[in-house]
Amino acid sequence: MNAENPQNVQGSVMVVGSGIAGMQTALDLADSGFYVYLVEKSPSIGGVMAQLDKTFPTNDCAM
Amino acid sequence: MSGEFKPKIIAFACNWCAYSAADLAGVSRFQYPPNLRIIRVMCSGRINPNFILKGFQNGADGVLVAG
Amino acid sequence: MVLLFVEKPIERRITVYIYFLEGKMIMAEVAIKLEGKSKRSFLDDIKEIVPAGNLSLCLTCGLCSSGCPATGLFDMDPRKFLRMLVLGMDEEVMKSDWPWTCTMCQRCVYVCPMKIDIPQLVFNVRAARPRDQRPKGIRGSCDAAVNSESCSAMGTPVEDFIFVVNDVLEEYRAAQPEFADMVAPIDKVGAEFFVNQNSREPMTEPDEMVPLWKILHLAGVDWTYSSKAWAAENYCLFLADNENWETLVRRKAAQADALGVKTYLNTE
Amino acid sequence: MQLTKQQIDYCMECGVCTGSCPISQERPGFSPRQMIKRTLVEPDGNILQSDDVWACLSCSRCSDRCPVGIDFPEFIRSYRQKAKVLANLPKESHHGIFQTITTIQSGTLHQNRTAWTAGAGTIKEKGEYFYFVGCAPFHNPVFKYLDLNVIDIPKNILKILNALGIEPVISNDERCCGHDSYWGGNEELFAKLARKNVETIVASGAKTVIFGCPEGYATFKEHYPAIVGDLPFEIRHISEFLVEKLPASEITLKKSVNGTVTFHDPCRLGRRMGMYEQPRQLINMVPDTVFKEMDNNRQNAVCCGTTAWMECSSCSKTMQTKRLMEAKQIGAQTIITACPKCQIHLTCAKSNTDIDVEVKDLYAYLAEQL
Amino acid sequence: MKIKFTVQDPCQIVRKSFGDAIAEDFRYAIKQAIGEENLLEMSPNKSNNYCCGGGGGFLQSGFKDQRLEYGRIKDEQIKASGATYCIAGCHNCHAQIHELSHHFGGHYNVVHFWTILALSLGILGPNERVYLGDDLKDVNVFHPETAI
Amino acid sequence: MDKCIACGECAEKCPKKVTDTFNAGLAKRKAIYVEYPQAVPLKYAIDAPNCIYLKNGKCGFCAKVCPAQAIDFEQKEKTVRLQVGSVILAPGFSAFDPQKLDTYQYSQYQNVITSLEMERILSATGPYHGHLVRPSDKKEPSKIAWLQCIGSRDINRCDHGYCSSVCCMYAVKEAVIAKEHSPVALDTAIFYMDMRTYGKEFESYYQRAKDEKGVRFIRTRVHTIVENRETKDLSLRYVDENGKALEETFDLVVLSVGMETSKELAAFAGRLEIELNADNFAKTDCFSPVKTSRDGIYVCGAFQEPKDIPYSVMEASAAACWAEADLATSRGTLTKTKTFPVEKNITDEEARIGVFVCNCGTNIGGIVNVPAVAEMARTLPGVTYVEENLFTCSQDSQDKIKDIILKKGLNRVVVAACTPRTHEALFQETLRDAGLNKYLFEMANIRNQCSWVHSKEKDEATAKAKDLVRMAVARTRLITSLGQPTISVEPSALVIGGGIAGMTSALGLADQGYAVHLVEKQERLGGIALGLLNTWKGDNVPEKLAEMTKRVTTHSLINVYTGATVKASTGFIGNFETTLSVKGSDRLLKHGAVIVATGAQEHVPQEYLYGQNNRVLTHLELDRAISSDDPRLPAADAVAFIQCVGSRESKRPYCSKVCCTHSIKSAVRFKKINPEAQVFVIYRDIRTYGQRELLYREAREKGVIFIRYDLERKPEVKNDGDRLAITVKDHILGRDIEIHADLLILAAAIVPRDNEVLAQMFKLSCNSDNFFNEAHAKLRPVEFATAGIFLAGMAHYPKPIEESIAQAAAAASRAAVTLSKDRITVEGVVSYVKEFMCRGCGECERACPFNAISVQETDKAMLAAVVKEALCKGCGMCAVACPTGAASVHHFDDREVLTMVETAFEY
Repeated sequence: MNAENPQNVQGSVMVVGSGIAGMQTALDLADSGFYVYLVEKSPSIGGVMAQLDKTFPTNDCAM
Repeated sequence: MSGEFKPKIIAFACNWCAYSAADLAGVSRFQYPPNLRIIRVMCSGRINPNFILKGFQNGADGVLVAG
Repeated sequence: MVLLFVEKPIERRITVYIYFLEGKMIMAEVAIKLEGKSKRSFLDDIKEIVPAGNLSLCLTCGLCSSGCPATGLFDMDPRKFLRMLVLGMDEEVMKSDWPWTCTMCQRCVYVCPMKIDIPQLVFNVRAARPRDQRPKGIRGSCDAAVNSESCSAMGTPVEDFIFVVNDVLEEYRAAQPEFADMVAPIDKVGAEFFVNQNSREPMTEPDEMVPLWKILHLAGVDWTYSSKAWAAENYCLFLADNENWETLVRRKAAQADALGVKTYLNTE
Repeated sequence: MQLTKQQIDYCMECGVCTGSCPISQERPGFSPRQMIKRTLVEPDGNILQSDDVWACLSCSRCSDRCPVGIDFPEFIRSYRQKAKVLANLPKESHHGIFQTITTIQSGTLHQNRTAWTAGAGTIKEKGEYFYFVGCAPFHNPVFKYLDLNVIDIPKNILKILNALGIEPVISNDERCCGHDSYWGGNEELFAKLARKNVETIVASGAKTVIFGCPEGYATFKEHYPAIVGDLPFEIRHISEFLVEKLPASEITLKKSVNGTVTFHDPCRLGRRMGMYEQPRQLINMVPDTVFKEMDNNRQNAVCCGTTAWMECSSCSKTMQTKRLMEAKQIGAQTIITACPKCQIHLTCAKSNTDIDVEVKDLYAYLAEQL
Repeated sequence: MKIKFTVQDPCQIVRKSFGDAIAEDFRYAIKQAIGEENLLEMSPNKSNNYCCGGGGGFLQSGFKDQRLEYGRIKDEQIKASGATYCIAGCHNCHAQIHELSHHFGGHYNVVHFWTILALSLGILGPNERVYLGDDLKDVNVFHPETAI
Repeated sequence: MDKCIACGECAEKCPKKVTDTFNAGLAKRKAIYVEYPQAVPLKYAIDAPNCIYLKNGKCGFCAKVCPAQAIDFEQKEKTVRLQVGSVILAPGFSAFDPQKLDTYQYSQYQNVITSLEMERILSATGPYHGHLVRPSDKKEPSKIAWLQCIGSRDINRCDHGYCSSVCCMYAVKEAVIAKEHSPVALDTAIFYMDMRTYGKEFESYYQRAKDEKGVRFIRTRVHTIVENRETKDLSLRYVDENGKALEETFDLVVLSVGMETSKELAAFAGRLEIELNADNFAKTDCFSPVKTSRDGIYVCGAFQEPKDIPYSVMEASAAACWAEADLATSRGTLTKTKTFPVEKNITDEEARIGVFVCNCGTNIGGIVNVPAVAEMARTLPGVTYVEENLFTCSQDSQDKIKDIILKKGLNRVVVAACTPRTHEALFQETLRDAGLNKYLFEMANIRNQCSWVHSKEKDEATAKAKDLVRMAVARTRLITSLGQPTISVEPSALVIGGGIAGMTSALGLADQGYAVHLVEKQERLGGIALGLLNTWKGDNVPEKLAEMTKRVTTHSLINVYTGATVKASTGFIGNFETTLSVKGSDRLLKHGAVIVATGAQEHVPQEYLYGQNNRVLTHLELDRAISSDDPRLPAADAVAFIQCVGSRESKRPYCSKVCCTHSIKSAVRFKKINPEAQVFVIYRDIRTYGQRELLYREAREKGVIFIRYDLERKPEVKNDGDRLAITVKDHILGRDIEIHADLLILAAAIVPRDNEVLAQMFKLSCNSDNFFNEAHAKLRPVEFATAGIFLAGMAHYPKPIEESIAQAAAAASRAAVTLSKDRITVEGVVSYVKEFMCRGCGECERACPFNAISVQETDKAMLAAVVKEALCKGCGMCAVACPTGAASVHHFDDREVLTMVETAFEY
């Protein structure tokens, strides 16, 4: 990042973690014109939410 | 005709849940009888009663709406 | 294989409270009145004594009471006990006999999420009762120990102890030739181990002392009793009589030092 | 090839048909005269590709007035069969559920169409009278959303018949009368149904078949003989039957509490069967009835807007709204219908306008006063 | 030997002082004496063991009813373990558990750790067997003639 | 990885079984695996530490059986250097490991499980396929207990003083779901300290669980679990609130484990040089809740503080918003857009369908007789080309399909292969590359829904595959090109409400370069925060608010309208037109998005002598008294707080969320000013979730006394001469306590403003408590169901400043997704209405869940329904509701669906 010289600002963001938060932030950034590197240590994305059965308070399926 | 009754079943499946559940059944290699035909719709709200009756009219023994 | 427990005297600052006590506490439907500035209470003192065990941290979660075998005795439990202290109901707590049912087993503090040292509070509450109103049994044992050269809660005189030990030893040496050279030395200077003895055995069940002797003998341990301050028990601790408790500990330690033993072997 | 009952080449191009056609008034470009004329020029021409072939209500207002007696509805019906072959299909209302139900009924379907009689009255399995109920048991669930219990119509008829001491046969094996498939250009299906129905009625031993629904009555009377020959039983419409039986019975009717009422002639009962007066007589049997005619009554009555569950459109709605307004304008509080479909269509239109006219079935009007 | 033992962890030396490590040492010694297969654990045990109710001066405080009530859990635990002997490593435990067995009709015996150690070493004389049950009274008796 | 087709042959053959961490250790998986069948990406991975080949160079079965040659043992860890403008940390949390709690014997007793294991047991994809059984003997339990606060709110056994925020709610949920799963009348009991159901709709869920589902809630904690050696049942001893000791036996005990930051993560934070707080969570402050101590690095989710899904999602978007603002000048510099050839018009062409049947290696071809299927396809009307592929999805097949479309003049394509859910987009792109409209494509699912599920019945599977292909072809004959209309976007937003949330949203958008119209009803910006003193972390609210207000009013892209209300609004996403009434005169604005941030207000209590005795104050009045140096405050010797005044009662069943923290913060303040003062908090449940728990602890440490009351017996307040007398029953002693207080502070509820007006204007919905309803409680917490309209702050639900700010920044980020585009492309699968057929009855309007269809007056003064394609999601509810057939859906009209019914069974 270079606040003084806006020309040098990189239009890309690294997102560490691909749980529900990581995915949402990556989507927002990519959808509004930024290149995103989504970094995840396990072989698939989704985080803990994928392990959950249902979510409160709506009892929606977490998958 | 073999003695066993094998009902013909038509299923209307919501793209977002039931259809993906049927895909998942495949991924998990669950086995079920091969007499089911799945028709994908974008929402189970798309199914009107006539779709179901048409299924029967066309020889189905059962119609499943899943969504 | 022998269990070792080395007792270390711990410095504690003790505040003594004098309260007048009459009869038992009655749990009446009388409102607890809390107003204005609180007078000095356990609450304040505890903060100074054991900051880590700050009782006002209590979440009233019930873990202590769920695990305490004394829950329900005298219609009390650790949580209620703590709660009364939090609310400044010191006098009522003092009247209750519940603190005397606590064995200081520490199951409560073992799990307390706030690590509140309830046994320590119990000790303080016990200590706050006028000495003459503490349970007679314990007080008697403490007094007896303090007044006895043996430090024995049963007041066993030194001579009696020496006699019993020697008598039993001789009897066994004679009857069981394999142990003819078994010893039960008293006041042996420079022995490896200083072994103390609960007064109950020499007084009432002398034969029960023998297995330990035999084991020590077989193990080839160099040990000794002391003729003075040999008693293992210390009821003054339970009486929350710190002064006398300390006195007894010091006397036992002094005796051990006097005999020049290396290790104090506590059988208690 | 028999094209129509009366050859369309008699047409004098006078335009009475188009002038009297309620569809022509609302649907741009729809003209019976034009259709006939174009067909004369090119018999298998663009009429077969056009939506217009499905728009006709077969209300018979045109044919009723045609100076040369051309049966325009019959002309259109025959062309519908051809259009279907060319995959020119009608826009079926309610997603075609009624067409499907009809088709299913032509097979070996086990129906339960008498459940509604429980608590409503007494019926028999065999007997002199056969009450041909019609589609009401199927209409009922579909039109719940209009707060309409279509099943009340047969219930009321059964109640009146029972009051007259008649315990009719009502059969689970009854099929659709085939009216809609006939007018929808599906003669094959129609023939299947006709045969099944006649078989069922004959099996019941009935001598007289009573119809509540004008469509069933007209269909049996006009079109069944072509399929099954002369019917081995008598055909009666409930209104003529009651006009005959009620006065002779011991039944006394209570006073009307419906204010001013008017009557909407069903096309099948009126123009096609000529039964104009019997319903009016029935209405007037109720003491204190204040009856007023709408401007368009009897032969001039305007159709309720939809036929054979197809082509319901903004045009239908306009017709229905106009009809309700007509009733309103003469000061009627209640418009009495004698056909379940008229009642459904007018109720539907009413539900999304603010015209304050009650739509009531004739037999409910009678049964209320029993 | 088919007699089953359980062990009472003394609060003082386990939970309050040396934790599970000393409890394990204690068990090692006991298993040597009685055979591993004969040790039945109470649960909970070791650092989370229930106090017997004999400590803290309770034995001398005079509140006998309360003390026995306190010990009810211990009594139930011993019974639930299925053992007929409870090995105590502490005087107070010994006294309290002895009383509990009697009071609640548990018919289990309580023995000092070193009594059982001596027994296993074959050096336990007849007079030292006050707390042994009938089944062990005559086991390995050392110099039976010394009985009084 | 690109080569893997996820056929699963490798895992089938892999000889090494490994504990399945995804199933919380309840099951086994292979050393080559996908985490779970729905995993994205759906590619098999080698668990290197467990792979036999990688350890001793032998085995390699997987590589031998892989039909796609996708296995490469030579892959090595690589270090990649990335040049990025910003970093967002969303690494999540670790679940507390309860092994060290010897009183619960988690590792020894099989039927003592963690809540995460319970989730897997309940899950249909879990180790028992959603069948509720216990691990020891796979028997269905009839009694389950949940123990709360395992690894939370404990400074003795785990050094986690904080509250993990989510466990209460998930335990309630698990109990409810378990009851639903159980074939028997399952007895469920939750042992807890404070039931922290503070979120939106949480309290009513809790009440329903208690009253309707019969979940037992027992306010105490269990000291020890004892296992029955034979039955493996678990006995719990606990003492109830009256002090009565009870013992109960359960079949299964669930430990509600809390969240923590793993050591590795803490070390990672150290390498990044961002500061962590004492509990190892990323340090942030209330006014910049997603900003770490290092510029340009943001944090979201449970790494910041334990939190639930919606708040994690909010923070995620908030972090995106601030990163976007930092990088606004380089927006779009690194992203690329693909271009496609001009689409061919096929309207008047006969159907020329190409059918591609995939073998999917042996996945399909091994079971289904693919040549027979292809042969049958050739006979179908409209089909002009048929081909079999080994892998239809491979890149070379795509090139070939493109080629054939052009060469053979195909105008529709059917692929018989796996599932459209994963592969439709790929083939559609191929069609677009070949100049065909993407909707001229259809898939027949002959793998997931045929060969895989009928692997033992090859003939039937072949017959079914034929049917599926015939159905697909029949449908394909009817499908047509669909337009994907684009709509222009007005790159500005209307923000309604000038409180903290509204201002945050406005700044979030303006800092990214979008014009903002900020509307505030009052004359002054600031909203309810104008009355607040400090946040619970100690930030000075008036100072921060002044700073924020100054930035807003001086920002060149923000137009502030004070004393203004929204009068009317029309339009849809990208194109709204709104009339404001500004100090009596109207002003018309055009904007592309709306953010509703109208806030909430403090309830006026009707009890506890409020309004009758001036010693009784609400929270806001207390803060005002403090800032105006009210002399009564330092003089007060005894102060009492009463919680839940107007909240959690039948009339207002929700929890107001912020009051516990505010009361405790104020209580601490009283104690700080005058340590001798007696301060009482009379509460129902203390809900200091997350790190607010530390504040609760501080209050207790300082001697604040907490007394719990039940709704059935609320405290009584009387005048007592100059003071107040408050009587409340102590929850532990069961005796009345009489408090003589100089001041009584009421934790008055947070109540919604009059949201009805805006709800009607923008067709938004409110919940039963009258707070606005978000589109989805979990995944879309800052948007309305209506596209282009977003929600932030207390208009959504009571919440503290940091959450309002996060949600407001999130709303800005979500709005920016729309505003950043010149035009928005709408999906082609949308509804349409044949105007002539429409009766204007409005059944469609009533049925539509998205407000995308409405009845309007036509040119001919008739009523007819009109579809707003921008809002339509193509669900077809309107088509079903329509009685005449006027409304229908492109791509799924009645005929397109029914033709499949008609062709389903022809064998």
